[in-house]
Amino acid sequence: MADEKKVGAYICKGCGLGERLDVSPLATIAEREGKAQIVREHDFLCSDDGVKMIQNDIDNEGVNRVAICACSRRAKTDAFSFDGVAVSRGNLREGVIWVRPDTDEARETTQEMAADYVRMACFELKAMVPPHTSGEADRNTHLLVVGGGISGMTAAIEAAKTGYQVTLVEKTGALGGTLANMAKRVPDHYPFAEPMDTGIADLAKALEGNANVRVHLNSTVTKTSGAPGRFSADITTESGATATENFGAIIQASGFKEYDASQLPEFSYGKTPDVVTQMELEKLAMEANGGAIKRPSDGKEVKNVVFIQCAGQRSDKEGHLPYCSGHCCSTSIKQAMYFKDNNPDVDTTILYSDLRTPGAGGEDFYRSGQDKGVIFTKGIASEVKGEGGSLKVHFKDLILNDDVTTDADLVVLATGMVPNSGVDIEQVPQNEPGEFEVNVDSILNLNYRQGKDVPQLKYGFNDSHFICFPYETRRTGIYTAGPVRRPMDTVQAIEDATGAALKAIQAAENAALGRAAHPRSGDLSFPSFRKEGCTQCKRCTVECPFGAIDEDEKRYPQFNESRCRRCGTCMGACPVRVISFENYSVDTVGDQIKNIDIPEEFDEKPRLLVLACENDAYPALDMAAMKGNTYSEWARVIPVRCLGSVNTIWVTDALNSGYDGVVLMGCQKGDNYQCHFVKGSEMAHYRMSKVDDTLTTLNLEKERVATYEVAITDIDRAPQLINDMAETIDKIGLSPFKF
Amino acid sequence: MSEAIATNQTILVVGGGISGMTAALEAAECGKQVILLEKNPSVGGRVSQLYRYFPKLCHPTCGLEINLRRLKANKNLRLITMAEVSGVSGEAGNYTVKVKLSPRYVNENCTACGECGPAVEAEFDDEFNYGLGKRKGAYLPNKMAYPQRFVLDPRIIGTDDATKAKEACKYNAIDLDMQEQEIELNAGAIIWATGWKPYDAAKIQPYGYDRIKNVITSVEFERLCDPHGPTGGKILRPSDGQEAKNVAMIQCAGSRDQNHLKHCSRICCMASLKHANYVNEKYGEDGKATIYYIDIRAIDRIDDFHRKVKELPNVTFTKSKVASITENKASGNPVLHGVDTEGYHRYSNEHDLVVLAVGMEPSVPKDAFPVEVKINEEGFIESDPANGAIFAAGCSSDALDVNRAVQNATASALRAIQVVNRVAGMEG
Amino acid sequence: MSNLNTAMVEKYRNDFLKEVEANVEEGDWVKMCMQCGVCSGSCPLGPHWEHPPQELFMMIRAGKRDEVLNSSSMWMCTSCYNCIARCPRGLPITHIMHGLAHYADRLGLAPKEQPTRKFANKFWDNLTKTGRVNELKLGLALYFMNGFGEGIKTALKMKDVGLGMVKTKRMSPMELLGGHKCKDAGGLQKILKKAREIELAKAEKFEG
Amino acid sequence: MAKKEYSFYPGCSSQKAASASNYQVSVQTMCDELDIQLNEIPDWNCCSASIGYAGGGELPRLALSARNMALSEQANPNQDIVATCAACWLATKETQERLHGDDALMDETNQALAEAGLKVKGDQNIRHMVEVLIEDFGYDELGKHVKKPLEGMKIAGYVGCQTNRPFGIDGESFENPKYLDKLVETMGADPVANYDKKVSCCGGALAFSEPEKSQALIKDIIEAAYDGGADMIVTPCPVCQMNVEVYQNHINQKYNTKFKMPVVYYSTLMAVAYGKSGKEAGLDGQVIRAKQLEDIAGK
Repeated sequence: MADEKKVGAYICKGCGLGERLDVSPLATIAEREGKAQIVREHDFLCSDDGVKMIQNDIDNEGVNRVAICACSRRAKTDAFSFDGVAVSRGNLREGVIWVRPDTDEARETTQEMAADYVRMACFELKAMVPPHTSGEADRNTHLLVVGGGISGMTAAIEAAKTGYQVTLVEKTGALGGTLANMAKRVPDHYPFAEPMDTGIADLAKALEGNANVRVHLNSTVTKTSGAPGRFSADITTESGATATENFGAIIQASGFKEYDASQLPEFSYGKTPDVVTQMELEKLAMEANGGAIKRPSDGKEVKNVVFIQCAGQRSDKEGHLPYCSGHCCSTSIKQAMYFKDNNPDVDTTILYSDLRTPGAGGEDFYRSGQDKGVIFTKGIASEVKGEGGSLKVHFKDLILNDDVTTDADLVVLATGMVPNSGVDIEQVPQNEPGEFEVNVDSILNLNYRQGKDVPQLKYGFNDSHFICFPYETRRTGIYTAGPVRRPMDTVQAIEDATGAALKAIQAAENAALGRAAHPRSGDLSFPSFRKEGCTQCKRCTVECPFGAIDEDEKRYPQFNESRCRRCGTCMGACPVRVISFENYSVDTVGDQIKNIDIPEEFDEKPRLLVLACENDAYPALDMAAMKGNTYSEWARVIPVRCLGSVNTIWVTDALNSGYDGVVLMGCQKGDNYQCHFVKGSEMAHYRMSKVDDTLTTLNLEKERVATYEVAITDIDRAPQLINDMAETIDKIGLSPFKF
Repeated sequence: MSEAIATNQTILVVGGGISGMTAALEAAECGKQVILLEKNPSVGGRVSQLYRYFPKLCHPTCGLEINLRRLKANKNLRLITMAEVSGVSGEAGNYTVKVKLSPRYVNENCTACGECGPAVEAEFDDEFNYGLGKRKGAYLPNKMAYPQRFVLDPRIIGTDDATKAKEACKYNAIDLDMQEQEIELNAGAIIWATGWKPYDAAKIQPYGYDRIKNVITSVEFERLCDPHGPTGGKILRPSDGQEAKNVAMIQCAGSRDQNHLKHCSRICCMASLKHANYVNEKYGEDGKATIYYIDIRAIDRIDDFHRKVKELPNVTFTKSKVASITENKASGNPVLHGVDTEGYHRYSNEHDLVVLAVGMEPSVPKDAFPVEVKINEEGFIESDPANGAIFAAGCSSDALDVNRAVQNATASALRAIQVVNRVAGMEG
Repeated sequence: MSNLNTAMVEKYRNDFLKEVEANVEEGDWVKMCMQCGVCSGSCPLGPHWEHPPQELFMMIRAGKRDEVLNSSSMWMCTSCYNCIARCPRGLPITHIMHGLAHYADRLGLAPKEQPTRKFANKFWDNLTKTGRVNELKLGLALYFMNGFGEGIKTALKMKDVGLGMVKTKRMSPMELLGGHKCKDAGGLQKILKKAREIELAKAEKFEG
Repeated sequence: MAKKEYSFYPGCSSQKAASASNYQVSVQTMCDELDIQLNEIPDWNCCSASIGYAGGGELPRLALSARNMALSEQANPNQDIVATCAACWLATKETQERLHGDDALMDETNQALAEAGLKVKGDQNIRHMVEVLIEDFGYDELGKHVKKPLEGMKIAGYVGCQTNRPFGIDGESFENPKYLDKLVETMGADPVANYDKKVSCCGGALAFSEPEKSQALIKDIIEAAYDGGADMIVTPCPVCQMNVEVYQNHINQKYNTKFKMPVVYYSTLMAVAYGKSGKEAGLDGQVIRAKQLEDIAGK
């Protein structure tokens, strides 16, 4: 948009601004320094009248850069939303008058603060362009579902029912996955009393009958490239025949495999065929087909079965699973019912440490199991031995505090779920020439710079790290569903897959419009870079938390707009500052930093630059203001998309131009990170650790730059951190760089 | 956020808690027209009253901020607060919904400048803090409140306070003549996300919630631990305002109990693990937490958190449903009586404070649903063809944790979209 | 061992739970216990239970037949109904305890010297004679249930209580001769006899 | 108010010269005042209380109560069965519940009853006298009859077990039922606020077989009453009344306490408040005399 820039600056006098500040000098500053062609004051800017005034300037005066100098960008968003123009917000209320005491002494510095925020609002606009989509992606809403188990089938049918084309790729020769190998499933409806049909057959029929669905059996995905809206996948059959198809988004429902019970020698698994896993029992139950279940060794009817819960789970032992697979308690109850329903005289004992059947249905099903005469014993099994015809199960009865040995015809081990999540890119990160191979089959074979599969969170599960946002994988437009995401039962897997289908549809639709996906959903801006300036250092391609950037054959970064989450981590990483967004760039922030007023040294008025994460630290400061907390009058706060987008040049520029201290506020990093761009905060902390060198060369104390993890609830702490820096400066003295 | 129009291609979401917000946002971000109704003056629901989430111990308001940003930015989504559904007619693809709007007495002009609050004298129990603190008769429900607009408590209408508030407002934002009104909305599909409420602890008579001051509920404990709660984050017990360092958590307080709620409320175990962790964070060695439980149901990856807490030296787990609580009249300490069933140990344990991990009860009583849906014995909505295009989301469908509620809400959003897409198709 | 007992051992082998479900009053509830222990914690005589109710239930499931039936525990029940009122699974625990006590007694496995066992039986015999309880005879029977010497001691120990009652006309020596009774005590006894037969028949049925 | 008639099940302890004969006296007085006619179930038998189980077993025990119900159905049809004794009330109500819950049991029971030419339907309501007072009259109505308010008296309402659990009085909680306190207030006296042992067990039938154990419980019940500043204890249950009243000497010896706490029936309180004589109120039946009540009754 090669438009004639016309800045309009609007200064509000409401909410006490008029009383606490001299507004006309602010207007002058906007005009003289901020180069605003139109400057207007208003008693109540967010009123219909005020908003009309602005809209009128946009419509009739050609204003296309709007600086709102009033309240926080988080306030009055409905009023101050203008289409097609670039808007900046000078935070005079929460940022200035509410965090300063209303006293005569304070009046001067408060006014200075306000003046700087007016400058910042104007200069932020200088390099800002109203964002517009690049039109990179065209509209492709065809979905790829990888995995034909209950999760994949559900995702496929639900998407199809919504009116979207789906291609379902299944490795084996049949749909149904694990559930197809089960006799029945745990009930999902009131009264939650009886095992129910798996429903796989009907679901398979529904898929076959649905015009929107295409199923590839005996096939795998051998290559995936592109981005949401323009994925391309090679689908290869066993025979090796490969077809390439294009997709808008991908759902990975690659499921789980049962934990390898042969790692449990104490339970004689493998030594006697009468010790089986839950899945193996399903097989016996299917063979029995409603009749008496016979034990493998001699085909004798099972009269006495013991279920051992948490076999190789919830344990720190070498080779065991540290987590709980969640479904196993209900599954064992269901399986005990296989026996009881056929013959109530069969003894069925479930050895558990915690009986985990949560929710409404869970407890009903537990009660139903008891009602059918299943015996529940809180006990820990230590050993299973095959002796003569029968098995001896040794366990500690925790209620009776007894060491018990009991006979069993059959022992069922409730082993856990191990996700089929493909290659762990932490181990095999790069799709580089000469990459070393691992003996794990990739699920998606992504040709991404950062690796072949979706990054794993913990224990191999491709889960989101966010409690509020369970679908956020770190690969845009690729959603994992079912037990590959986290351990889950059938009921949850069906919900999960349905939700994942929505997210995939959403990703494809937004990609077509050039809109960002979560968390900056709807954002039209995207990173662009000046090739000529690029030194091919690869930092952007390596540091992007979402693997959005590849490298072209000439080793230049290759941005994939619709894979990008718009966090700006690449922008922060770039040492030569060639990466920028239309409405957020090294300049939109840099210009704010450089253009505030730095008083002469002898004025003894320090300046502190505060760069605050817009999602947590900035709201915390807003709320501090609402609460009436105050902080140093020397502080100038600039919100950033993510601390990861902070380019060290901002810090060095600030110090060079005479700021006395810099405070950076990002989210929690590390294993329990709360950063919504995953690694942003971490990268920032890392980079800032390197700033020390710069400081030494400038021969400045390194206390002048401080980086913190700040939570949205740090309403008292965040201001304190600013005040701490003010104190530090007070101790070590002003910066020598004030010219 | 804007004025999404109500047609039979509109999705109506009832309830602005995390489930309702999620369902509304996910649908709107698919390009659908969505109207979101919230009974309270602001959105956010129960989770916004939590200090932290298990197992990450991150802050619910962090996710709320993101959802609020999504909400503010989305033109397909229209939020109506202080709105309750009073009736629904029609069928899938074409519902007419009667909505009762309670007066806020404050209009869009409000800038949340905060002048009216101090002007009024009357104070009331602060709902946001479960009555542990007071708030003014003109108030912003909480610091994250969206819409960021004050509310007048109906109880001050007609009193001097009301006029004082009106006079204090420079922006003509207070309208004392606002009346309750009923509007009708058209919708193709309805997502029911009215969530849950804590079970009434007073009904669990042996625990004396109504008789013993230092017996409180888990939701109240969250407020006590929140630095922005009524005690500034100090665990001060009600009887004497002393710091409580020896805290007991009682599981299944109302759950898994045919005398109260038959179902397992799922979240309470993790909540208490989190609470034990708070105690440990606050006092370290000096603190002591005891969890009385039947089964610790920390399923899937969350069992990590369980094991982490278990390793804390000052946290004890006792397999026991506490039989009764009496009060040490001298110290005000609750005394818990019961039997540890692992090996049969009888106890009478004195604690500074007892936290009842109260169960989840569906917000809308079984018999008071304004819509025709299949409801199970526990009061949760069953997914059933008979429900037409009315889909439960979150804790209206089962006792769910946040992660599952969001998952379920996202799924429900798709089910609703399927209906309105069909409608669109039918209309060519 | 009583014949019935041998029969039952034969019949149920080591499946004590099934035996209890079939023969003990409300016994089919035992399987529904989830070991929360609220009953054990609610009993006024709690500390005197060697095995509290919830543990008895677990022992039954674990097939500890003799430990349960020989136990003095269920004889501690005062019939206060706290356990029933509080049990989250709605087990009629009081009745199960009564049922277990009765069953143990019937099989001749209950501790012979268990005072409540003795008293309870005396009470039953007393009331079934005339259809109404004769408190004085019952009281005296009770005093002497541990032999004559003991009886005198108890009687003396209880003298003041007795006198107090007599003075206030809440007890009368006249009761020793005759006293209150149902006119149709005969009919009542027939009813009880029949009821007992029906119950035994059921047990026999289980003997197969 | 019109005369109210009930099918009355007095129970063994309320017979002449039995442990609760004074209860029966005061109940009769109270009923006369309230114009209640109690039609005694002809030839009623013992309910076997909560101790008959050992000798009796299930069916014989049920048969006992069933017989009473059958006789009541014959003699006093369309009347509610009313019991004054907690055990009688409980046993009968339990039997009704059990029979209605299990057709086989109903059938077996009737087989047994047939031996004496009886048949039970079990459709009559089975109520405790306290329910009659509260539900059919109400505190206001009961208050209207008060002639001598029991002013200045502090009374601990000891509900005990079996009038409270498992059935209890409608609308009252198991842990903190209020009806005795309300009755006490209605009669013009002060109830002991949050009386700790209000619903604790006195040992019931085990007072005979396990005297030490139950007396330990009784001690706490009396102690708590003293702690609450009570002048006397009021109770609706004959077993509670006797246990708590008559063993105080033994307890004093064992724990060297100085208990001398009168334990009276609600009906005694009411009779006195209604201006009846000490004899009519059954005060002469107090092993530990209730002086204050005697004084009022004497005036």
